Amino acid sequence: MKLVIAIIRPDRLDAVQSKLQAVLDEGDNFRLTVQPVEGHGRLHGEVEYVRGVEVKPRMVRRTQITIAVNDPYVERAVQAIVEGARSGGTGAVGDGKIFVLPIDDCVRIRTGERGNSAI
Amino acid sequence: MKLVIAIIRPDRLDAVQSKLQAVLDEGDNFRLTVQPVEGHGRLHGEVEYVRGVEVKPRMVRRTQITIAVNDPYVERAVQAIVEGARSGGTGAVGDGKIFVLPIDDCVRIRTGERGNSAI
Amino acid sequence: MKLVIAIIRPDRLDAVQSKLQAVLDEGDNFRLTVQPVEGHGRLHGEVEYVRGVEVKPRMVRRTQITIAVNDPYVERAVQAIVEGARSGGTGAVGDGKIFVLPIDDCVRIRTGERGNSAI
Amino acid sequence: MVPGLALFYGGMVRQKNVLTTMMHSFVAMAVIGVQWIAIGYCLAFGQSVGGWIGWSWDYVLLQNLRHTADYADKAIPELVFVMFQGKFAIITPALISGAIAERVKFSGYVVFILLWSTLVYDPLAHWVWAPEGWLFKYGVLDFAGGTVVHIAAGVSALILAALLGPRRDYPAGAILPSNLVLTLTGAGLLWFGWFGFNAGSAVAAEMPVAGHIAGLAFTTTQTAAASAALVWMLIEWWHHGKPTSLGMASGIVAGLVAITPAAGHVAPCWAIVVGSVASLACYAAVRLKSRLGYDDSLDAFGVHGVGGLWGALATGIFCMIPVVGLIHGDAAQLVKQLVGAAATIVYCSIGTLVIGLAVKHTIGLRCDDEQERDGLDLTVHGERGYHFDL
Amino acid sequence: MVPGLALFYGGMVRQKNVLTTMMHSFVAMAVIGVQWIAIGYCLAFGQSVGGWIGWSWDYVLLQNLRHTADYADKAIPELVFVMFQGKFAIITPALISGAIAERVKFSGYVVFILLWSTLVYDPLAHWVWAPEGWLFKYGVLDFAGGTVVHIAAGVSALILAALLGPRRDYPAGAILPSNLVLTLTGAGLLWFGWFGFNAGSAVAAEMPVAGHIAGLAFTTTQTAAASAALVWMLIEWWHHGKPTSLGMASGIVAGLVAITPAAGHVAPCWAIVVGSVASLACYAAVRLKSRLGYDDSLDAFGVHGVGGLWGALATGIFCMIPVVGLIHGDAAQLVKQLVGAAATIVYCSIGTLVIGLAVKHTIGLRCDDEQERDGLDLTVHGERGYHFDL
Amino acid sequence: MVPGLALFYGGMVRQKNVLTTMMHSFVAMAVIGVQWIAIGYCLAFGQSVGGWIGWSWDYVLLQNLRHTADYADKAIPELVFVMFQGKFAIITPALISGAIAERVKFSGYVVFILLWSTLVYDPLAHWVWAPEGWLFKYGVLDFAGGTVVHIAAGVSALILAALLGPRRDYPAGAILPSNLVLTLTGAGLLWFGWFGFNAGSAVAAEMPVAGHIAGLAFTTTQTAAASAALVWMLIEWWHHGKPTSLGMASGIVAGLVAITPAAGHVAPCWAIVVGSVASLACYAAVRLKSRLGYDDSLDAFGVHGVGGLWGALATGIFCMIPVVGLIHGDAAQLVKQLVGAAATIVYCSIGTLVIGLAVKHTIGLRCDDEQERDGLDLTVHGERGYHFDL
Ligand SMILES: Nc1ncnc2c1ncn2[C@@H]1O[C@H](COP(=O)(O)OP(=O)(O)O)[C@@H](O)[C@H]1O
Ligand SMILES: Nc1ncnc2c1ncn2[C@@H]1O[C@H](COP(=O)(O)OP(=O)(O)O)[C@@H](O)[C@H]1O
Ligand SMILES: Nc1ncnc2c1ncn2[C@@H]1O[C@H](COP(=O)(O)OP(=O)(O)O)[C@@H](O)[C@H]1O
Repeated sequence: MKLVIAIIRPDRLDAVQSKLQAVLDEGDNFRLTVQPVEGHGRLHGEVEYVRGVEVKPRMVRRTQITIAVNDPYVERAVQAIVEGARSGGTGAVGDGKIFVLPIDDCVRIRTGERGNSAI
Repeated sequence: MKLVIAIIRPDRLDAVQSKLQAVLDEGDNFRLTVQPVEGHGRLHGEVEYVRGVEVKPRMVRRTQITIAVNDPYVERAVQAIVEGARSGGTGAVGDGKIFVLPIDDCVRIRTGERGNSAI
Repeated sequence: MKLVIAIIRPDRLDAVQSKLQAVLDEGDNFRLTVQPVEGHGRLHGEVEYVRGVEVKPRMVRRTQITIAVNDPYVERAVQAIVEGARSGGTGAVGDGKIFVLPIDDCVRIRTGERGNSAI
Repeated sequence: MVPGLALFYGGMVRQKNVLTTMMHSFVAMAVIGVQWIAIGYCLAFGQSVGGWIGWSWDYVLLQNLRHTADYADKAIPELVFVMFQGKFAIITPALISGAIAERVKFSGYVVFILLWSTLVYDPLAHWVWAPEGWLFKYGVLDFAGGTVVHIAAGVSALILAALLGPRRDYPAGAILPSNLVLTLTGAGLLWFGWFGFNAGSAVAAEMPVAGHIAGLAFTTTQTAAASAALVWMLIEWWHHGKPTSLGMASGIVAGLVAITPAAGHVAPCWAIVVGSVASLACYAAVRLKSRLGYDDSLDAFGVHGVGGLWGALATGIFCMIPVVGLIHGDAAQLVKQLVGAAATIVYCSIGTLVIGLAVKHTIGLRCDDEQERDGLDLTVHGERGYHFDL
Repeated sequence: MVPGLALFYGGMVRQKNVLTTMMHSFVAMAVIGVQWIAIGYCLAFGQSVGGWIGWSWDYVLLQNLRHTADYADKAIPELVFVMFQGKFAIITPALISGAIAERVKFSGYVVFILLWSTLVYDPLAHWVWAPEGWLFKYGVLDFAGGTVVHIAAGVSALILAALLGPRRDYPAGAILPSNLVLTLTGAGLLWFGWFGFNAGSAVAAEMPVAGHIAGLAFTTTQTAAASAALVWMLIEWWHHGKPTSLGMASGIVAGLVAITPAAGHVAPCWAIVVGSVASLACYAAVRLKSRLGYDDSLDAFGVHGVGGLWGALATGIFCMIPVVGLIHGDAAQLVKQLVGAAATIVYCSIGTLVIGLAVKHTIGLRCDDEQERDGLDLTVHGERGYHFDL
Repeated sequence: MVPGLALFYGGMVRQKNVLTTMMHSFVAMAVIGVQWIAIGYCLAFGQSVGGWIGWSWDYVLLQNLRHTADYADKAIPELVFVMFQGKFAIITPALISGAIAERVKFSGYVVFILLWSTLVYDPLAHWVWAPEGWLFKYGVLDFAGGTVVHIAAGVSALILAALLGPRRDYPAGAILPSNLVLTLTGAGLLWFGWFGFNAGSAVAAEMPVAGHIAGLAFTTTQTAAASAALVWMLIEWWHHGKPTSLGMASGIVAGLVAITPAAGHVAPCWAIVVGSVASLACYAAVRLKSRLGYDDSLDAFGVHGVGGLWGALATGIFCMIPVVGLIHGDAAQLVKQLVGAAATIVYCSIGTLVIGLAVKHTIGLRCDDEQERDGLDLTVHGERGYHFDL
């Protein structure tokens, strides 16, 4: 089991969701968790001004997607996110990152199921 | 050391906290970090309307809890969360998930302590 | 590759960023993701009152920083965060924690690069 | 006023219920806005039937009310009077909504306020404000609605809160106001709007000195609100060391409520006392709630009921125009005020109980447990208050 | 009014565009506020040139308008009239901004409204409201701007939306209002401000009964807004089961728009019909948009254009003062209203098209795609609406 | 006004201090609201003691001020005058709070404004506005508070900011406004409320033409605000390419401040100049702050001090009623204005310094470092502005 964490542009969320749906939905919908984040990579964001003074923290707003998947699905999920999240044909600086982390265990709260079947 | 990440219903936070308190607090309170997330699993959320038009993103609001614990406490913490987060006696779709991730190291910023004692 | 997750006081963010800049920036800026969280450790936060009644959830607001780095940079990043985030000379309860998690893989969305060079 | 109340209440509930709570005020504007034109004004200010209720076919839908008519012997167009009174008719049921916020069924609420306004408010307004109303003729003073608006709303709110039962998370979970900035803004708008209510009510006083009575009402309103805000803040400072902004806002409203019946009847220096005691009384009432265990979500009773009651009595104690009160040596007016308040309490209690039970057993008064859990905005209105960045 | 509109619109857009959307209203206040003093008033209410346009050198910069002058034969200072009319001149272009929100280029917008106000609005105001204007003399009734303000803004909004094309995320991605609390608050402020507009316009009516006409306008305004809010809510309840707060707010505005031209001309009971039909018509128009595929972001046409058109006709149907309308047996006024509406539609369409194209091909009317993606607040104004805790 | 100011300021601070900042305005309403009735009015408008201060036992607690009395020889009830003047007394200390936001100790602030209002504001109001005041008799013109309100508040703000020292994160860390939507809304409400202040002040002008002077004040106020907003926007556009909404809001306020002393004295076309120069001057002042290094958190001095000073001089330059100013060939009034401004600056500086030091060394003027770090809302008031979903 892996935890796939992707940081993408907010406006690509819809596209990413459709792509993920295509590869992950096996009849009972697919699962994902989303939250807003800010950050910077090479891309720094616009300057903000307060009464004529330039202020520092040039962050960009991004959306973080978290999906826990079983091993056979990891590659598909990653590809789907890359396709959905890349801007235009060639991508642009600021399109974001995907991190894949190992998961030791997973529990479905409703039933108490553990492991692969709970994901 | 493990990082226990749980995604629960917002209204179960109080209950989860009490259960965790019972198993984790050893005199110096227990530690946790909370943040709001949105998501969907099998449960999709209500439709939203804007001037008569049904709009798509049917997310539900959830609360994410993060607790770093030493290995002996993992199982207790997981059980406590399951008990606190399950709705009613039998649970309902949408009750959420728990993911357990490995941690390589932990640092207490105040003292610079590392490892198990810092958690 | 490691994922360094730090939970710090909101007012230390600027200091942490400068310290990180010093050790991580190799000409193309360094990368980080930030999000607001609440939590409690030993420090519990102030009581809140609603029309004369003391209400319970004594959380403190904290800022969570996430940085993915290649192995040689982990120690430097951790040290930089500790230095930037510690209050005063000796630190104070509530200064926060750093967790280091293993990462299996990393993808740069724009180019599709994988692994160490994508971080 | 109504948007002010919507903000005041809307800021005090949890985020998942902000829109439904604001809707409670807006829907009162929509429903009672139409009802008042249709039959409300007619029931309240039509030809009196024995001092108990008004009725004139001409007034139904205001059909034969010529726009050139003036109200009674005053120099204001009757339509302006209709509208002015309509604002009171609208705000009163909206005030009640505070007690039942975060769990009332929206459709049940709409039907309830329509019935309540027609069967409870309109007669009451007739009793107290119509020239032939029995309490008016008896001599009860209610300058701008302390009895008709605030006691009525507060008492009805209490009954309704009891009928509904407490919220699922009360008091176990902590229920924190989601946006006190709204609440403070709402309190500010209410303060401003209240001047219109209280100074505007001077019109109903003797004509030749109208401008002066309006000036008096303006002064006492401002003074009572300021004193009450100050005192509530000091109480909190002394009691738990933290003067809260919700306390400030509550003090403002408590002071405004208490001065309402007295505004054009008392001297400015007594308005300080009226306001200060209002905060003491309301603070005590609000604290008592947690002991008694009923769940008046936003303290509609604690602030409007208790503040209104104190105001009604205070009018009898401190009044000097047109009659003198207790402190000037005459207890008669205080007795009248007591009778007025008692009649209002009894009538509203019974009326609310009957209508409340009727609605409860037909349409239902309380939302589903799932709706309450997930928030009424999303489940009932198909919306969320805020969609901040994702 | 203008802050009310800023909130109403600002709450409906996505978080990344809230400030720019509010700025659309505020910048209208800044730009047209100066333009009106400089030449706007002069063009609208100066000496008439054949009923088509006004002009008097004395009025440029109000230079030779003495502050002791009264307006025409009314008992109000002319400067007060200048200011009162200025508020209409300011709000009209601000209303248009709703159709082009979230993608218009800020500099292009500023130039557009300056030109549009000068070349389209000012002449139109002259036609309909100046004593020598040709539509005024022909007998078109427009009490407080149904034609001049709402039809004009609505039609121009539609043309401009078509010129700009839809937003990059429309309709594929879901575009959700970011802060309905603002929108509801804005609707409340608009309701309140509208009383000023409509009751204030009574001044332009016959002098001796001004107070009564104002009372009438007040009553019909309130009644139409309440009815429309109620009906929009009921439509939604019936249509998809969820009475939304945005629907409530939209109904309020639709009712206010529709009653605007009729406010001092119809009886209160007919105001119920005017308001109710307004909600039906506007709801249908708003739904139709999704079918037709143009992107009028905040439904400036659907609410102001359609509501204004219905109001203009309704005035001809229901009016009783100073002339009688269709339901009282005379179709003549309805014909006049049709002519007035048609002239406005034709003139505004052509004017907006010409100015819009001119701006489009010089300064540009639409922002960059990157700016649209990242939000105009940050990229154009160098700010974010909210900096909540990090 | 006061809620408008609360929003204007509240939106500019960081989220952790939004409530305490709004409380600064509300608590002024509470404290000065009572003080004004108790002795403030008496000190400002009681029987003059040599033109320096007023006093009449009858006015203490307004005890022997009959509600039927009119003010001086005007046709308005004296109580209305008391209330109207009270609004100025309340807003002035609230304006000061902008300079010391995010670090002032709440209890120290409350005591400071009480003393300041009594010892600085009330005498000053007497000098300038009481018929026997020495500056009034000398002929200084201050239509609606440019000197008494804005110069006084601005100068005192500067002194106090210096006494307190800069915020712990200034200027190192970036301090961003947390909610510009509030600030814009507040600016809109201020604009609206200012009409009341400036047009209402016409009452103090000659009676027979009061309506016309009010109309003039209304026009100049609107025109100056619009011009200033426009100019501030253009400066920013030219200076760094981003016309900000905070700039728009600041321009509005700068224009309103500058026209305040001149409102009923200058012609509308000169109001354009007054407003435009106000934005230039205030923008320069605000930019200078970063160079000089003092921390006037929300630019109370930069906007109110500088704008008020410019307004006072502008009155001497452009006035035409009741005396003519520099541009009409007479420098005498400009000299008087300079004297008035200088006297105000000197008196306020000394007064604020003395009171500020006294409070600093007793109760304390600055909060703990920990409170400042964690936010005053939570640590002092036991609340948070927003509890959004968790
Ligand atoms: N190594 C990293 N650690 C943490 N966050 C990162 C990292 N790399 C990228 N991010 C997040 O992803 C967002 C987009 O990154 P991006 O600018 O596309 O990176 P790059 O500069 O590699 O193209 C950043 O704003 C940041 O929030
Ligand atoms: N595999 C997963 N990956 C990411 N988030 C998940 C996953 N499973 C569940 N979640 C999160 O938990 C929430 C509740 O899930 P739930 O509906 O209970 O899942 P299930 O359909 O398995 O019952 C979802 O809204 C989502 O935010
Ligand atoms: N073991 C943990 N698991 C999750 N969150 C933690 C943990 N320890 C600390 N935190 C987070 O860090 C914040 C600061 O912790 P702190 O009070 O400094 O810890 P300590 O009590 O060890 O000094 C807490 O509010 C909480 O959000």
